[in-house]
Amino acid sequence: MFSRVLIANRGLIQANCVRAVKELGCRAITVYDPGDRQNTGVRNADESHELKVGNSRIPYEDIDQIVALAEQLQVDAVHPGYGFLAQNAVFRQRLQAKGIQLIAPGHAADVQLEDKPQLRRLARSLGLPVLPGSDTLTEVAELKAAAEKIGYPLMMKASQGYGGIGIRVIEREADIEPNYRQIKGQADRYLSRAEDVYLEKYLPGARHIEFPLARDQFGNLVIFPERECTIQRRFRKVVTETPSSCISSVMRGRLKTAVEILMNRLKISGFVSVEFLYDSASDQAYFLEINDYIQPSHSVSALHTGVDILREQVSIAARQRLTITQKDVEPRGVAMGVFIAAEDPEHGFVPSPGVIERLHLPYGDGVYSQTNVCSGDSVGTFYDPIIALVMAVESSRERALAKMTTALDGMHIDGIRSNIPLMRALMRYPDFVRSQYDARLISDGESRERIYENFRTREQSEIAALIAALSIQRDANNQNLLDQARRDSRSKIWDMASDLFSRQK
Amino acid sequence: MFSRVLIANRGLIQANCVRAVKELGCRAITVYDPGDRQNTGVRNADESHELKVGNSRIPYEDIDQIVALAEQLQVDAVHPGYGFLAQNAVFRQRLQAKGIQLIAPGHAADVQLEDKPQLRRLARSLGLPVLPGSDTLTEVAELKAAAEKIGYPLMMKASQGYGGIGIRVIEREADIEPNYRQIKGQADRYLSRAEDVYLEKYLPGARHIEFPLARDQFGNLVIFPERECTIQRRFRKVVTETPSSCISSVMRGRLKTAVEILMNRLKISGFVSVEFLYDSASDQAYFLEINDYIQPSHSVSALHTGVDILREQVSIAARQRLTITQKDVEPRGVAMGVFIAAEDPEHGFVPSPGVIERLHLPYGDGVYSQTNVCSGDSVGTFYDPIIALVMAVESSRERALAKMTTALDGMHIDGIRSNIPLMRALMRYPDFVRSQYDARLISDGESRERIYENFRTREQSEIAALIAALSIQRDANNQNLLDQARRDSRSKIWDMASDLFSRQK
Amino acid sequence: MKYQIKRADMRHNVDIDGKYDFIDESPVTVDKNSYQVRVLETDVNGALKVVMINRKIYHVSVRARADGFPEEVVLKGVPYRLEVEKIESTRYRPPPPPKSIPGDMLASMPGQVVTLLAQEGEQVEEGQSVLVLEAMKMENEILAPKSGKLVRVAVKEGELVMKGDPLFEVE
Amino acid sequence: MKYQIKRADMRHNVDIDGKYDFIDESPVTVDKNSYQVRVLETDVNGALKVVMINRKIYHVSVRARADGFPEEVVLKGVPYRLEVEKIESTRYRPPPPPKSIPGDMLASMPGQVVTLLAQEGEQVEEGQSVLVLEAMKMENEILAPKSGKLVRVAVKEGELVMKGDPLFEVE
Repeated sequence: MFSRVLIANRGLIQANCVRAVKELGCRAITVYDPGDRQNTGVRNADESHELKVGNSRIPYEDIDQIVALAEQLQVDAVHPGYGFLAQNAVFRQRLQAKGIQLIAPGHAADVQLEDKPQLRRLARSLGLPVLPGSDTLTEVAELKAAAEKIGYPLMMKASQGYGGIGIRVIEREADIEPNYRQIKGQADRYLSRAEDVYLEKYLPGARHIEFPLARDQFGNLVIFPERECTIQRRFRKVVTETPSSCISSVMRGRLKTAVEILMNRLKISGFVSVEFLYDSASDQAYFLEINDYIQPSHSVSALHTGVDILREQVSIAARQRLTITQKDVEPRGVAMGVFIAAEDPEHGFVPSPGVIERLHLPYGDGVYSQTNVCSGDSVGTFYDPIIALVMAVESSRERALAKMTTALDGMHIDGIRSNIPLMRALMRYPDFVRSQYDARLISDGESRERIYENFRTREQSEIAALIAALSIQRDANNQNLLDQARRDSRSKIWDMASDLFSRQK
Repeated sequence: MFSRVLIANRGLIQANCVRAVKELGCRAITVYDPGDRQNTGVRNADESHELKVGNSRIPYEDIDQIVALAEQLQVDAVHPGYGFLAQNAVFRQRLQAKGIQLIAPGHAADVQLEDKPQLRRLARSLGLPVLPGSDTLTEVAELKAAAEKIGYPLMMKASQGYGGIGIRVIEREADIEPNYRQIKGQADRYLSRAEDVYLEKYLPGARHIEFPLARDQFGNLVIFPERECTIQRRFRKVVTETPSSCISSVMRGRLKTAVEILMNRLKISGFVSVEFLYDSASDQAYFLEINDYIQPSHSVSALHTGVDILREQVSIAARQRLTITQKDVEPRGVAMGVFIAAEDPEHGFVPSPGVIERLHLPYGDGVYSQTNVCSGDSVGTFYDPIIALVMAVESSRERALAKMTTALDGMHIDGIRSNIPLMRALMRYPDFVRSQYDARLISDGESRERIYENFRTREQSEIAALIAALSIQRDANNQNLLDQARRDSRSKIWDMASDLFSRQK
Repeated sequence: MKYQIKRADMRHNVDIDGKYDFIDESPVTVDKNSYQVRVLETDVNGALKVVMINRKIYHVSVRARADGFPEEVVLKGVPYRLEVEKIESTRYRPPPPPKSIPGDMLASMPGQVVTLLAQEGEQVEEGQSVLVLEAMKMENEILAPKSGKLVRVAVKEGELVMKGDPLFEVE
Repeated sequence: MKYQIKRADMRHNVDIDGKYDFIDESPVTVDKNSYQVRVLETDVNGALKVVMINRKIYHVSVRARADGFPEEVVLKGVPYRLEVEKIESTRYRPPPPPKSIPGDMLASMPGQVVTLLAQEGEQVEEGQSVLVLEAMKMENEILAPKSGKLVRVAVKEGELVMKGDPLFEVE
């Protein structure tokens, strides 16, 4: 086992990594942006080091500083959490050069997990279905030619992209050049080879299914029940269900076999998830990618199976054997997770920074919530706007939905806007309830308005009108009082007015 | 199913009942003390009614007001939660007279669950072992005579007592009279027949084991894995483990059979738990009592088994069939729960009211926390000081302990004192780890000091000394600066001093 | 006073008696239904925060136009866009809705301008992306509020902007 | 300055250099170990709240006696009772520990007196229950702080008391 592990992240995943590393008996060392000193993980670590904030404003992405610190502190390993440097190949190499291990999956020497076109080729060679697409390209002319062959609509993706970075839908040839420029611009700040992109056929009606799995260095493999994460905004997962409600047990078996073949060929050691697109019209699934980092949704699988996924992940990286078997993760009921974000779905999911005046999380039998903020905390604009994860476990999807609906009705954040109302509306939307939807369900503006409209009852509309009228009425009333007071300053009306105002506060 | 249910409680159980009732499609109506308007359950209810606060200061115990409201609101049923009126026979009768059902277990007409001496006789007649004890007594002379026969030490208990109310350890004859007076005094405010007490042999070395179970009106019975709740303070449960670590599977089977016999004889319909004392020295268990209300610890069983216990409880009360079978609750790993209270274990568990400046709950794979307060909330003195429940689930007790230890290390409440440090120390205390302890472990002052001392390392002691010295040093330094400033008011020293002070803020 | 309020394709008639201050429970009629209303909490300016309607607690917020008239009510988090069409009162009249959409766009949050998608002087369509602003690690496309000529672009690629900074203007 | 501090049956020698203000990381020696110390947060009176020691964050609170000298340090929630025995400095001396235990008992929380267990004028032993105060639905036995004569009982059964109200006095 490691003796000293550096956790280079913030928020919930930082606290969870500190916890897992301590449970394994290692020393948990972490870093923090000065604004994050109150974070739970910082308080709980055995050592905490303040990062200097440079021009980028995001010190958690400061490779030079973190590698230097890791070396100086003589850590054995670095846990990158998710986002930030979790999939940064340069970071991994720089640490390796100092003899420090990045906690990320090991694999056969002849593949690079971050090179998605290479993985697509490999998967196809193993007999897995992949979507029509291109190899890595860097020229607009080549992209246009390849697109012609694949056919529109299609996706343009940064070859090393992850977490929604460098990914665009292309409807027609004219979109290729501006989108390539935009992807390159964005990728430049996150990826080492920003100019590399590839094309892939776009299946707008498809569902996203991923199989999380753990495989140790001795080849022991445990495949967890698949997670469905079709509900996304800006290519980021918002709702997770496990197991998926759209695939048959035959398809499930087929995909598990495909995952097993792929993992054994890649000689993966660590925790990854293998993602597929599933087209229900043709009952056909396509290999999409391998997520080679611990995902935020792993918490839903942890609740569902009772397995401490983070601890297994660190333990595998330290060349230990898996402590679980396939039998330990057999599905038991349905688990669902909803990520709550400080963003405004009414206005294209723009971040909604501000002060959380009060935060009520839902709790109860089968309802478990996790957060990294407190009432009184500010939500800034520099970091991911996810502030909580609400989870429900139940014996069936129908019951899990009922439970999640009531849970979300019971969650309140005063002070900032969030996606809670949209999520409440989604849980009641017939297409979602019947499991007949695709990735556009909440990302498309018109579809989103339909979800809201379904949620707006006649009674609620009347009450909204009442509130609007009441709001004017009270303004008018106050005005009356003040007008009268000015006319007759010897009367008692000033007292009445000030009394009224003070009672309102 | 009911159509309108009144929830007459506050805090976590109020919110959980509102949730369960709504999931069942009923209208959730609740009441609140004016100071509790921000409670999650109040915000989430379909209707909320403010209670008038009378002289007692605890409107949730105001039978007249709540019964009148229940009638006026035409509810079908009242959920009492736990504490307050949950076991109040008068409340139940008053509601019954209005045709309103109290959500509490139904039973055979010839028994009264709140009459503990009667239950003891019945259990004995069914072949269950019960401790030597007396019937209900009301005279000091009778108590002395009965005590002589049973032998000291013994327990004096109010016949209708619950939740730690009216319960005392008696070491010698001289203690009988003052303790009877005290029990009567306390019981007078909570129980209808305050003068009724009984005696029971006291087994200081015993463990507390309870079997939660659900039985519907059709006789379907599901017995949940037993909970151990030996760790108590003031006869209230602080730590819950399920299953228990001290009984053999033979003993477990024997006790489950006893529970089944007793439940079928009593024709229980509803959710109860049957409590036993287990004496490990003699490997003998004794029937203690039936807890005929939903217990705070039910959340640990809900997490462990995935069953929505509250929903089943309401559903059975509405004469529905159980939706689970014995197979659904087979033990899977170990779950543990620790109740966090705003009280000061260093000073005899006195309540520690105040403002919670900041509350960090632990979360992570297998770590789930629930609370009914937010940062910024005040903890008052009128209600139960429990403010959070921290739970851990794992594959073994050893791992659950490691997880709970790390979880508690990661929990912080700034602003008030709590039992967190004691709980952290307990999780590391060898006798607790080896499962060799009894109910005195934290309630006894000397034992508690041993637990703390085991937790105080040499390094921590040095750091405490460092902090004490640093605290004086800084006072002295500030004093120096001010002294010098007074001597030479033309120097720059005032600026230095004010600079120093402002940097400290 | 009587209010007529339009919400999507519905019109609601709200009748509020001027003599109540709503600190105690008081009736309000909306269309054919009567609601018992009590104001539980307002902010320091007297704006509604918590209202109890038929015994149910609603946390609300009302967003007003520049002239002070409500244009959006958020009810338990769900936004309802609405318009006050008529007020029957001798003293108060709703002002006419604003005639033209303003063409200048201000930053609604702090962030970094990562891409300019249109040049000063270009003709843009309503809803067309003019620039991309990154905040909270996410790209936000800032759209033209109406069709017209992009008369001014106030920012450069890579520039950091604060909330309220001007971004561009369409005429 | 050098401090000698007694904690349970241990004595710690703490050496703190007067030239640091501990806003930057600075060394302190305790017994044979050197600790790097930095003060991260104090309250408005300058009392220590958050201290980083060897890169670990400690939320602390220091409880002082009436004369201002610390008697308890709470470290991550765990209380350490201690006594400052000696300060080597030309200017500062610890005051002598208080000679006698005060015999008057004040209510440490608001509550209701439910039972009086001893009468005025009675002889009581240190640690004997004098009365029962109920708060937060729990009974708290209030013990005699020392042995002696119960010269005054300031409350009656059933009486409500506020924090700081006198309960009784032992002489």
